[in-house]
Amino acid sequence: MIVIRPIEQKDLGDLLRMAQNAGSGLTTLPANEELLAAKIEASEASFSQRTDERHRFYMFALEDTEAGCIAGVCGLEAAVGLGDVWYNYRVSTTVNASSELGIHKQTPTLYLTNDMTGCSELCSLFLDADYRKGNNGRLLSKCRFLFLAQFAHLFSQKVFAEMRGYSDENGVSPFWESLGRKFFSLEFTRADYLTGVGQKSFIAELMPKYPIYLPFLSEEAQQTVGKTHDNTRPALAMLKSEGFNYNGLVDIFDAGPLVEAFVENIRAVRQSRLVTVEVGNAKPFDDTDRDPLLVSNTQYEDFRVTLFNKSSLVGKLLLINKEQAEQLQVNTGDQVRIVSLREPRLDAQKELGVKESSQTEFGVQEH
Amino acid sequence: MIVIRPIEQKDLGDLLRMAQNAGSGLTTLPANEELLAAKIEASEASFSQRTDERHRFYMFALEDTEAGCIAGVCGLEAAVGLGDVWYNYRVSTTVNASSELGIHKQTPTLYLTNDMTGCSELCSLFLDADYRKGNNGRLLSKCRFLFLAQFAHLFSQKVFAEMRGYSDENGVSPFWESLGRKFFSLEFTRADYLTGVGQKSFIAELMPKYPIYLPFLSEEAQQTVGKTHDNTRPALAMLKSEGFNYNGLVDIFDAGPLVEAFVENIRAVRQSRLVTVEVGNAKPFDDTDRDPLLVSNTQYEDFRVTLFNKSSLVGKLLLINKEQAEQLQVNTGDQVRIVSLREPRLDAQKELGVKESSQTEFGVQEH
Amino acid sequence: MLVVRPADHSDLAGIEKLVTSSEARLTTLSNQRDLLSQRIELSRQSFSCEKSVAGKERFLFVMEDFSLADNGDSNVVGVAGVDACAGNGAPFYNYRKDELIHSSHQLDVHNRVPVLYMTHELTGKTQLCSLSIQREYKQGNALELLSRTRLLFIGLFREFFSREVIVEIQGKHTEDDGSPFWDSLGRHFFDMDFKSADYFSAIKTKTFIAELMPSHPIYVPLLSAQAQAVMGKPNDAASIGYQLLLREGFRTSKHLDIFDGGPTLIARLDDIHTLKNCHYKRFSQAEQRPKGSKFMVCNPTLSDFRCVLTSLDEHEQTVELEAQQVEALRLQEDDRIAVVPF
Amino acid sequence: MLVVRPADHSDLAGIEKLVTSSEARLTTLSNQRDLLSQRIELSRQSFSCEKSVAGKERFLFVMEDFSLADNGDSNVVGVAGVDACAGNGAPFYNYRKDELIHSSHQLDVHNRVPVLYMTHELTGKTQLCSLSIQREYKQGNALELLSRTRLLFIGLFREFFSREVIVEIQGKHTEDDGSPFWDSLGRHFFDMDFKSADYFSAIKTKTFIAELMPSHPIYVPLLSAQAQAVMGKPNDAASIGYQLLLREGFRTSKHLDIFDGGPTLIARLDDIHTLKNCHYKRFSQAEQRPKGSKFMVCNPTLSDFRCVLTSLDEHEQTVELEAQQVEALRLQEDDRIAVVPF
Repeated sequence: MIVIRPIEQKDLGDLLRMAQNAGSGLTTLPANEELLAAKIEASEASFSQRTDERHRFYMFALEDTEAGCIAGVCGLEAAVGLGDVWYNYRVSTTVNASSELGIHKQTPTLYLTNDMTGCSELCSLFLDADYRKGNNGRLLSKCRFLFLAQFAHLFSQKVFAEMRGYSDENGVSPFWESLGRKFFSLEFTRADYLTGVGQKSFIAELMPKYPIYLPFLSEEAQQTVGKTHDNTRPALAMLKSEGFNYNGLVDIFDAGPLVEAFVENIRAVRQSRLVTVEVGNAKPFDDTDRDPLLVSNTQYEDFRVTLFNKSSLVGKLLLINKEQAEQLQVNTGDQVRIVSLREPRLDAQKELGVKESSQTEFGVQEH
Repeated sequence: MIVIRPIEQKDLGDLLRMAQNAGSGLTTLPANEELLAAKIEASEASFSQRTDERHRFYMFALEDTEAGCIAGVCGLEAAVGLGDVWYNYRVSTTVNASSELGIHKQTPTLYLTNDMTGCSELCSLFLDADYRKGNNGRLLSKCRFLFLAQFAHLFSQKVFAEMRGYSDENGVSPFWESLGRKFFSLEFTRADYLTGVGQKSFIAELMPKYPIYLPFLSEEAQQTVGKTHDNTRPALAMLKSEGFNYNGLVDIFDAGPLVEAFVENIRAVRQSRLVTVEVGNAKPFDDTDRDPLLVSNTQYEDFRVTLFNKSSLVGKLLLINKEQAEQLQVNTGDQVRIVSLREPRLDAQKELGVKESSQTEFGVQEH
Repeated sequence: MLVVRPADHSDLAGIEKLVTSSEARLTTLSNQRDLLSQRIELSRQSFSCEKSVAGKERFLFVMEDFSLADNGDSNVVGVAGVDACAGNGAPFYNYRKDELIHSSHQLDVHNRVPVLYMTHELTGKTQLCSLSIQREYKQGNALELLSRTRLLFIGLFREFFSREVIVEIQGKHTEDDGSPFWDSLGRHFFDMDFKSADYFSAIKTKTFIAELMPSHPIYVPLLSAQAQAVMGKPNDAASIGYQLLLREGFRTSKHLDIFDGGPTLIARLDDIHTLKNCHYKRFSQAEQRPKGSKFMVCNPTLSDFRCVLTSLDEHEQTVELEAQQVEALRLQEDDRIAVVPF
Repeated sequence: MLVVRPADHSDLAGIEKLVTSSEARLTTLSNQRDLLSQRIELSRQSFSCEKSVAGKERFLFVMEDFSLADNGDSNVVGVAGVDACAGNGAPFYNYRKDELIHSSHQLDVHNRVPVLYMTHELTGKTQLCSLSIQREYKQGNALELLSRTRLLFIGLFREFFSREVIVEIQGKHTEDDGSPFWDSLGRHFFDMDFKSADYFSAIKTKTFIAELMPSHPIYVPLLSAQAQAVMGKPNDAASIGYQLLLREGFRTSKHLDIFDGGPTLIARLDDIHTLKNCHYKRFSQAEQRPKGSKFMVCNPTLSDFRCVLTSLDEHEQTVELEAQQVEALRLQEDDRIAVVPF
């Protein structure tokens, strides 16, 4: 059975192995045992309420209870940029016009901004290649929305995710080559790594502070602003289908897009509701079901999420079996929060231009 | 009977009288006969498709057919900032932090931006004091949403309105006193007037171009950033109830908030639909109805909007009488676009925090 | 004999011919006849101290070669100007090249990043401008005489001028009159080629510059390699004049032309050799051709200002001048003259 | 007798006492004993040309009064420094006050708007710093001797120094050691009072300045009237030293201290009077007290550099010095001395 739970120190070995497989795109999951242990410790301190609310960092693990290992993780930051500084570029428009000469020229311009300061962040999503099938990817990513729905008071009104930016088949980011390299005098991967491990004062020291007129960058770099890495497109489509929007903010290193949503407007938050559990002889979950229910308990420290078939929901009751009750840590009469894993297909939505996310499976999404 | 129609040159006298009553808050409606005539001409050229699509400016008039005069106007700009330059300040956050010294300081910062360039604008709304009663205010303001819904291809995806900024009882804008005055060396009303009549090159010449750190302004000025004039609050509440949001952009002179929405997300656009007309002996509209239907024909050049009682809608038929048919310029079998004038009260909406707009009547709303 | 004197309306055709055929860029001197004519009139008003131009004097000099055959017109072979106040009442635009150090101990990175700031700080300083000379006169003494006569003039009438003098030198261009600096910078915002921008800047008010110029500082490392290479370098066509000014005590400043990135030279009046070495003498009519060291000699009155080259004995208090020279300088018996070694 | 000489470890207590009691702000000289000690060591290394400090020499001088009673310690009554390279390898921060003209023909508005740009352009220039003197010595010749000895030193050992010398002068403060400039500007971003910022800037690396300083240009008209009033004005406590440097040929530059808005003085080596008027002579032992004009006289060797005031006859090639002076200057028979009029 696949279940989502808070990560624990015993998962360190599994986590390290995953980080080593992840490569350089994942700023927030560096392959460094000490740092990963620190992240787990930060998550444990958050779930056990030892950390101040605004500085909490939650890490969820996808556990295969039969295999006895974790096969994926995802993170949720209560608020970014309160301890250190959170940077983005805002893609803005500069207009220069002279009516006398009949000239009207628009110039895209990048402004260094700290506007995401204080917002909550989805981050660190990684799923083992072997598990990139069925509903695992969606379960792992969307489990956080139920946590957000249940504990909204612990988060900012706005939540965002940074999507990995474009790089070519050799891992070269044209944006970095055309801008960052000239100021940082180091490789993209190293800059990315330092940021991931929280050593960010070099950004304040080396980053150009004045606005950057985009035409000064190479053609190629200009075209990658706000463009996501090919591998990240399915994840981006998934977030968009949940109501996330690109609003002109990009990563300062690779210009990958930042997508944001007000928590109350996220589909899985808005449509989620509480129902009561009844433990009995319900059938186990059939993972071939492409349209299951995402179900979480309502506990903070022992938060759990797993999937159920829609047929398990009968009126306002969710029928589950003993093993499921154990994994979810609930008993008959307890409340659970449920939501459809995917947005219900409605004609109305097609009209509004919302598309179902791509069928491609995804394993890495956020920076 | 009260009906909305495109403005015509014969309305110039009425319009001039209204502009003289409007005072200085209304940048886009200066009390200058020549300029008002030019605005009417621009509107006529737009409705008759003599102007290029992106440069069209539509002005709608509220006509009292019994009194034989117009008593209100409102405007709709297809796209701002394409001929001249459109300025706003963006309220952004600058974070300076030193972990070594344990300092973390957030500084609100104003960036001069042209980011609204190309967006459509709601503007120039003015209603005679005598007519500020019943549903007139809402009719006049919201008639534009049906025009947007019917002719969406002629507008930007995003539409916005600038709300008049805060000024005290003596008409003094603390924001202007603390910033604009120091650079423009002229009175607020004069700067406002020049902008209204399209003479904007002085902005490029005199405006400070570098970002402004808000703490450099007076306490009072800082507090008025994004704050609307008392008289404009009902209008702001109305737009918010239609789905407009403040997203950090403010007026460069008085720091009044700009509210924006994607056209497809505006309540009155999203909920509007087409029904068929049947002309018969329907009862005339009863203006004591607080929850009527907003109804427009589907014609571009002869666009008309008026109000009907909900009882006029029977299934997919709108039953109207001859006078109404004449005013709307429709016949039996024609399609009309309808939407509830106010958002239907639903429990669900209360949960999401959407509030009905204030009951106060409003006459002036946009800059 | 070469004489440098105030321009007059009768010089219009000659100046026009010069400007049209000039290989160097002359932003400050239009090739449009009516604008040229206005400019000459402004110069006349400046030399006659008219109230209307007070504080914005624009002096225009021509160099005439008396040895050329009389063709009815004046024999103008060079033209040069002095603006009392750069910008002439409007803002005077420059880039100022500053340097920021982006340094990180942690990474052991220490980058000196040049940045261009738009500035008007040279506005109001006295500016040498509009120098143009016939190609055949470029190699000899003529260019130096023409250019330095302006300095002598400034020294004699300091009350009109600021304490510092600037000169904008034409930047490096491509063979087809393009500018690598412009192509990498201004073109993005002005949406026109260099020639057009150059043309408009000569004939329009500065409003269009305020409207079209990028307002934020420019990081030099983001400009093209070609643009970076030409920044602050004088055009070959301007190099003789450039060299001459360096010898006069001018230094390169941190200011660049906003269009072509050409350098700006600056000098305090007190440091300019021509000003330091200028002194007054008396003259007498010479019996024969004067001998001695080469000197510039001028009529030091504002309205009759004239300058020629001559030879003289620097130890004598009285300078012998030929009749032709006395006439060219419009000197009366007992007039003082000002001289400076050439 | 006053002698200016390189600081040594034995001066630590004396310097500490001076710095602690100083009424003037001394960013470049900490009052922490271990940092002071490091600074003295650095100076020793600089005077002995150690490789480790090459290019970042920091020379520290003390002034000793030999006429004071021997108290066991050195009788340090003044201290002053020269940094070969401002910033000493790290960025050196200044505001540079530039001017933009906001001008509209249409409205007939013509505003000159001063703007402060952060700059590092003075980084690497030679800097006079750390001047502090006992209150009783301030009014006489002592301050001038101490300050100008550094200039003499720079002139004698130009190979260590840049072509221009700068001095940051303490800005105007309030009676309670606050700074109106700081309160209107830096305080918003550094989130601390002036004293703290001043303290940290003396003992920390520049990283915190890079992290906390506002990066965008500052419009002066938005600063408080008090801040604008003190910009570029020297503190009363620094005014004697300020005046002295102006007399030496220094000029005020467009640079301001980022903390208190105090002025910066700058001079090309060639323009500094002490350097221009310095020349070498021989000395002989005097039989009686020397007479003549007042001169500074020094031992012009790096390791034994010493300077005192004396009287001498400027027409004589050989200067008579008293035995006490010869000893204080550590001169050997036949040594050259350098002299400059006081």
